[in-house]
Amino acid sequence: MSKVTLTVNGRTVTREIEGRTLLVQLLREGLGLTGTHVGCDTSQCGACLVHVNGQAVKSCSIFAAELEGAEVRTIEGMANRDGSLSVIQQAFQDCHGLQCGFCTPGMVMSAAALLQDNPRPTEAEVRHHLEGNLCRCTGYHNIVKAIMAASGQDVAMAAE
Amino acid sequence: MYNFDFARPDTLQDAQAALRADDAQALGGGQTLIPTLKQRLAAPAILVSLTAIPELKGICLADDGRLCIGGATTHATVAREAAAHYPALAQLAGNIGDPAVRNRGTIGGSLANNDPSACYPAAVLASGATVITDRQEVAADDYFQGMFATALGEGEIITEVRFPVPQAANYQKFVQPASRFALVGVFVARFAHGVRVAVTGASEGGVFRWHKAEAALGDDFRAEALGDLAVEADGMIGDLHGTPEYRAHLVRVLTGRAVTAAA
Amino acid sequence: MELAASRLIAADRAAVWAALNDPAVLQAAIPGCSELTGTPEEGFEAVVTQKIGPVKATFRGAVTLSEVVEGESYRIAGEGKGGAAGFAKGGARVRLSDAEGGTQLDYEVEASVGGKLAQLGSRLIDGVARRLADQFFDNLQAQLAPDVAAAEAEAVEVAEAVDEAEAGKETKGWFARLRS
Amino acid sequence: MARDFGIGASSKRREDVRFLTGKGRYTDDFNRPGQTHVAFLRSQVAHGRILSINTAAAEAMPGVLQVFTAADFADAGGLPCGWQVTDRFGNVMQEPKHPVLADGKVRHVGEPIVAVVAETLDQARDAAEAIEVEIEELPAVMDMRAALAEDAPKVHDDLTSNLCFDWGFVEENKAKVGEAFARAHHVTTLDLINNRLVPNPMEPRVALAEYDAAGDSYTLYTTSQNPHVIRLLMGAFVLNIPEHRLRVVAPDVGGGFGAKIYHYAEEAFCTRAAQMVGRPVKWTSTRAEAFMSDAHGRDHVTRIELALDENGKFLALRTDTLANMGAYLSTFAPAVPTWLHGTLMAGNYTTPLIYVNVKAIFTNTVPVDAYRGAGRPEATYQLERVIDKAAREMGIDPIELRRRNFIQPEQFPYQTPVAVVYDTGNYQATMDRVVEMTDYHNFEARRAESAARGKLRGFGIAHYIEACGIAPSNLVGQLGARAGLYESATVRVNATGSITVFTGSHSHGQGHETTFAQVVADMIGIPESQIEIAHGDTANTPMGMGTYGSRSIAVGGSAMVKATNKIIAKAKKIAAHLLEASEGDIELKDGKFSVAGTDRSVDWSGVTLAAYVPHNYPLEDLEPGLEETAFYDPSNFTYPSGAYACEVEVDPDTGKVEILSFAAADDFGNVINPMIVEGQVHGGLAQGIGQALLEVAVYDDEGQLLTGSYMDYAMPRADDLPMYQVDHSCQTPCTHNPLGVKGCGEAGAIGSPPAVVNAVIDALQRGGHDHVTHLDMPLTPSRVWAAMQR
Repeated sequence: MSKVTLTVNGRTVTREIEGRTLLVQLLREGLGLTGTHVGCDTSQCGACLVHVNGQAVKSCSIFAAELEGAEVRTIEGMANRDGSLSVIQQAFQDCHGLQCGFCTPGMVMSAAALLQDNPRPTEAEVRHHLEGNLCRCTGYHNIVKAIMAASGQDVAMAAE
Repeated sequence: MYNFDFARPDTLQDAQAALRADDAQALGGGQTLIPTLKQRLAAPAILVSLTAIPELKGICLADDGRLCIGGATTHATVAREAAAHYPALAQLAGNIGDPAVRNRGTIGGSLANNDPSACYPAAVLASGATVITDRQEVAADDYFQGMFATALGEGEIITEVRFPVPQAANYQKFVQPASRFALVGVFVARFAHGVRVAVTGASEGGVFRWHKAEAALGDDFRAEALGDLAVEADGMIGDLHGTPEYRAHLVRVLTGRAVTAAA
Repeated sequence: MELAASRLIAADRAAVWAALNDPAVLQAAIPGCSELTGTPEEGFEAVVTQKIGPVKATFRGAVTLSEVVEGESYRIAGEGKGGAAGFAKGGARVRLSDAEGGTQLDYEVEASVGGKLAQLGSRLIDGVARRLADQFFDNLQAQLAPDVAAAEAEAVEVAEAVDEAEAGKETKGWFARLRS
Repeated sequence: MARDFGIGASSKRREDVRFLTGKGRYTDDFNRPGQTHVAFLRSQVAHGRILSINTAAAEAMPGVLQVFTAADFADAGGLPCGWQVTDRFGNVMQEPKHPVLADGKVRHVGEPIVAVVAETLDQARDAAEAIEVEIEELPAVMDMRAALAEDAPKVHDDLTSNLCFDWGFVEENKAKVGEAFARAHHVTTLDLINNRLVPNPMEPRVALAEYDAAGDSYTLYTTSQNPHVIRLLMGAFVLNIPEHRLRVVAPDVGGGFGAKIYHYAEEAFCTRAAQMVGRPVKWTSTRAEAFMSDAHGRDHVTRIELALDENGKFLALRTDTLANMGAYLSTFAPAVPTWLHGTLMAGNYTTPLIYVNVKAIFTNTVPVDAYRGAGRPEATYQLERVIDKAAREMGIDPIELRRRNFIQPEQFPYQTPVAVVYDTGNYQATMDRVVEMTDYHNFEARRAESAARGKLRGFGIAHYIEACGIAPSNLVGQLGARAGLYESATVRVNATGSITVFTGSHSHGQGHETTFAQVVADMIGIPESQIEIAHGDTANTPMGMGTYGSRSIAVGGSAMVKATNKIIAKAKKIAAHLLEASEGDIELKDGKFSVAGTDRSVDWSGVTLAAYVPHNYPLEDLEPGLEETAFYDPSNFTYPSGAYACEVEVDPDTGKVEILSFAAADDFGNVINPMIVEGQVHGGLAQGIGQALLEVAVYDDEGQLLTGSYMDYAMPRADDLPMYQVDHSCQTPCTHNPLGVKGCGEAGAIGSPPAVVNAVIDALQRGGHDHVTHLDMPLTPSRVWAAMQR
């Protein structure tokens, strides 16, 4: 066992970890932050996506021991200070960009990372960016729409 | 996952020392290794992370015009910072895995693994790059030695990769629809002294050069110059995503497309 | 995966046959084999470690010889359990015949895996099996006629260079090149 | 008509707030004090005899509490099958026992053999690896046709063969169908495979059980679409726990698509083990385990034949299907290829004679059961493919051929030759709508534009009907169902007027908490925010059958309407008393009770308060309180239908298919929340397109699952799919439920696969590859390219 100290959603925490402890285990089991989900074992579904030092990473594929001094942000840290939904979260609700909600935290974190780098992405860029986030419910239509809406754009659609 | 000790040295020297332990295993970005460990398909005694060693990271243009990329540089960094110097390489790096994978995965990790379907080996081989380790400098033509086999010895660390920058280059990746690895990927690079074509994803022997295409394109760098050249299906990977014949066919198609896109 | 090939070994048939039944030779020939005990009649117990990319698995199991026609042919089959990784099975039907310059060894190999190895690594099974089969017969050849094997390998390399320049054989893996 | 609340409004989903902030409560988010963990040792071989199991080393390992084998479940029942099919000779199906842990034999890769309960999951896994199981491998039964051979190895030694049943429908029509074929002008024959799929809800299954020794009672938290069904099946048939001692909770569930209907071994195991170990026991499936233990879907091999007259009128239809059951009968498995499939073979058409034969077969694979659509996608796919093929063979436009055979609006209610009676529909209208949406008449210009770029463009159409709103209990009882398929609701009005509705339906992404509240708000005329929808806990909801078969709003919603009507009736009595008027004069509008023709009124909360503070109350005639329960059993299925159109481009160099557009014109009857309905269609389309282009579960000849992870099982991603055009403006309300609703959950997955395949075949044929008359799904680049090479 060793110790790791990191900042999670602005709060500094120190926890005992094993070499094999993954960030997602530290979040879910160590810190009770169960908004980050595990949907696969091969690093493909993206349900566990969080930000480490401002970058999107899959928390199932990074060891906690790598994170000494790191800043981690999870879905629990995404709402506005007053507790209201952030622009991206609100866009997901407005556009019905979620159904069962299981992939949703990863989708929101992924969308936030995209918009940080590319504030006005095209529809194709949004779809390409979501390559590492699987959703089985929405068929992605409304997720794409929500991310476009959060960037202040409307999806160009013949039928709408 | 089986348990192991975890070391995170911040100098190359400390990393070398740590890797001398029995059953030590270097950890790059871990995007292949960690899923493997989770399945209990490997049991190292100690994992030596290479992510905290500043000297292994970064991109620069050397005086001889070669692009130097530190072994622990992530795909995302290459995609961003190589764009101005070597756009085809940056574009390749920007399409490995997905954005979160690119923020962790490293060029050194990819080359050390030499997965027969990985993208980087195609760029390294087609560019005629040099793989520099803590022990040796290896030309790409000597580095890749069959699927998952390389010139690396036990505990050897890739510190840097030096890419000659071609006059024109392009990478065409046809994705395997599930894993999004390359079902076939072709990297074409045109230099003053000739053309190099490297193919990944297709062969059971891992990345390889298509010499006949290189010769044809050396004389005439147009897709048409490939004429009816084709690679043989024998020795190509056959799996549920594509037969050997299909992969052989894709090699031809993607080479043509890469040439057209590069020209 | 099924694969058939043949090679010429610069040793007489009796010597080749003896080697094919010699535990020490078999252990040295089976790639990654760290232990092989037992007899041709009773069968062998073997421990084999394989590292394929990030995967490293140790298989424990039996190697058996069957359908034995003394001095001529047999079937060698192995089956190993690799714990959490799953299991691997492989076999080869081996036939010897006299040939100019030594003994011709014809073999047909089949191999399969189960458990996680099959679930996660299906794309690699064929390639790995071919490589291991080739390594096995390479090793065997090297032990029986070391000088000749080395010379042959060199000859193949030369031929290959010619091939690559002219005939476009470069798409074959190295194992395939060694075959014909 | 668009409204901003109540029925017809696109109310935003209230459940979204918790999901978007990480506050959802999924089963794996629950942890109980003293919790232990289980690891299952699963079979690595498809078929074998268990010779010995040695657990001694495992038992001695650190943290291990107990190691379980089949012997520990000797007194337990098998996992029950909820449907018994009778074959065409009048015999009941062969029904093997499905043990919790493999007993004597293993029958598929992934079948649990031994379970280790330990303090931590890693300890449990370490110990599971130390267990030695000696298995004599037997030949795996994989190919369905070979499985029927006389000398085929048997999956179950105690059954007479691998044939579960040989079902004929309608058996009496068989001869007449044959005669119709004999005199037909044209017969089109098509052999096809409906590819095996893995449902893959993003949340893997989880079971967490605890035992309360003081009360001799159990609580199971599980990822289920129907907690009451699990309580009934597991309590009564497997573990012998009376219902009042067993509470099953299915909290937020991360998608189901059928895979979470069934009762699984792991749930029963954890429940029993919690009692034996004396501590809570938790199991969380890995994705790898999910691939080899969640019930798979589809997997039919079919020959379909269509007989037509010279005008293209359908004379008769005949199909022969081999349906894979896997190694055991999952909960609903026998119903899928029979009653959910054969009864749909009329489609939207007036085909007078139909005969369906289905042979259900045991193989050494994971059990196969209902997956989104269940039986109806299989029926629709074969029918819409054979019609397309017939159209090409006869030189009739595929849309025109369908139009010539549609059941006409004036023919409803329409009795089909395959037992069911369609209540309403207008197939011409949805077809017209989709033709308009896709600008079909300008397709040729678009095709030419594609051709100029070297691409092959194709247009595909499909029409579908489904029978959902499952199901009339008396009918399904005759067909072999061992349960009723009603639904329940309790409407509990609180003193200040807020309402909690306890529904037996279960939401795992469908948005019940929003939609159901809209209905009640609409009926009473109070804000939706006053209404809370509770579901998923057998401790507080009335016995319900759960959510599948697009039944929630049609059956569960109807139960809620019934209960709400009882509330309103009672509230009117209270209001009449308060207003000193006769009950018949009381009107409820916008949350206010008034006396007709007067200005005297009392608002909703005034009445509800009186019900619980009955100071001024007709106590002699009426009980205090305001809570009502209703059960609703539908009198018929509902029959949504629609026309789907797909436009594709095929790259002739690589065989890659790109979906350029996809349009769906559905008739769902009345729609409660259009936004949610459209979302349901989108999701179904993605799964249907996924089946058509990407997804397939592949076993090798020895029964190893080669697509055991997302590295090989191709899940549709955002960049595989287009923006969809969906429309539900064609509405023929259901005539037999109070809301006039039909259900929308499965439609997308039913109608889309044939539309995609028809489009690709169209592209290939127009592109000069006339010899390609059919390709089996998924239409991978490799497969499409190979077809073009012939």
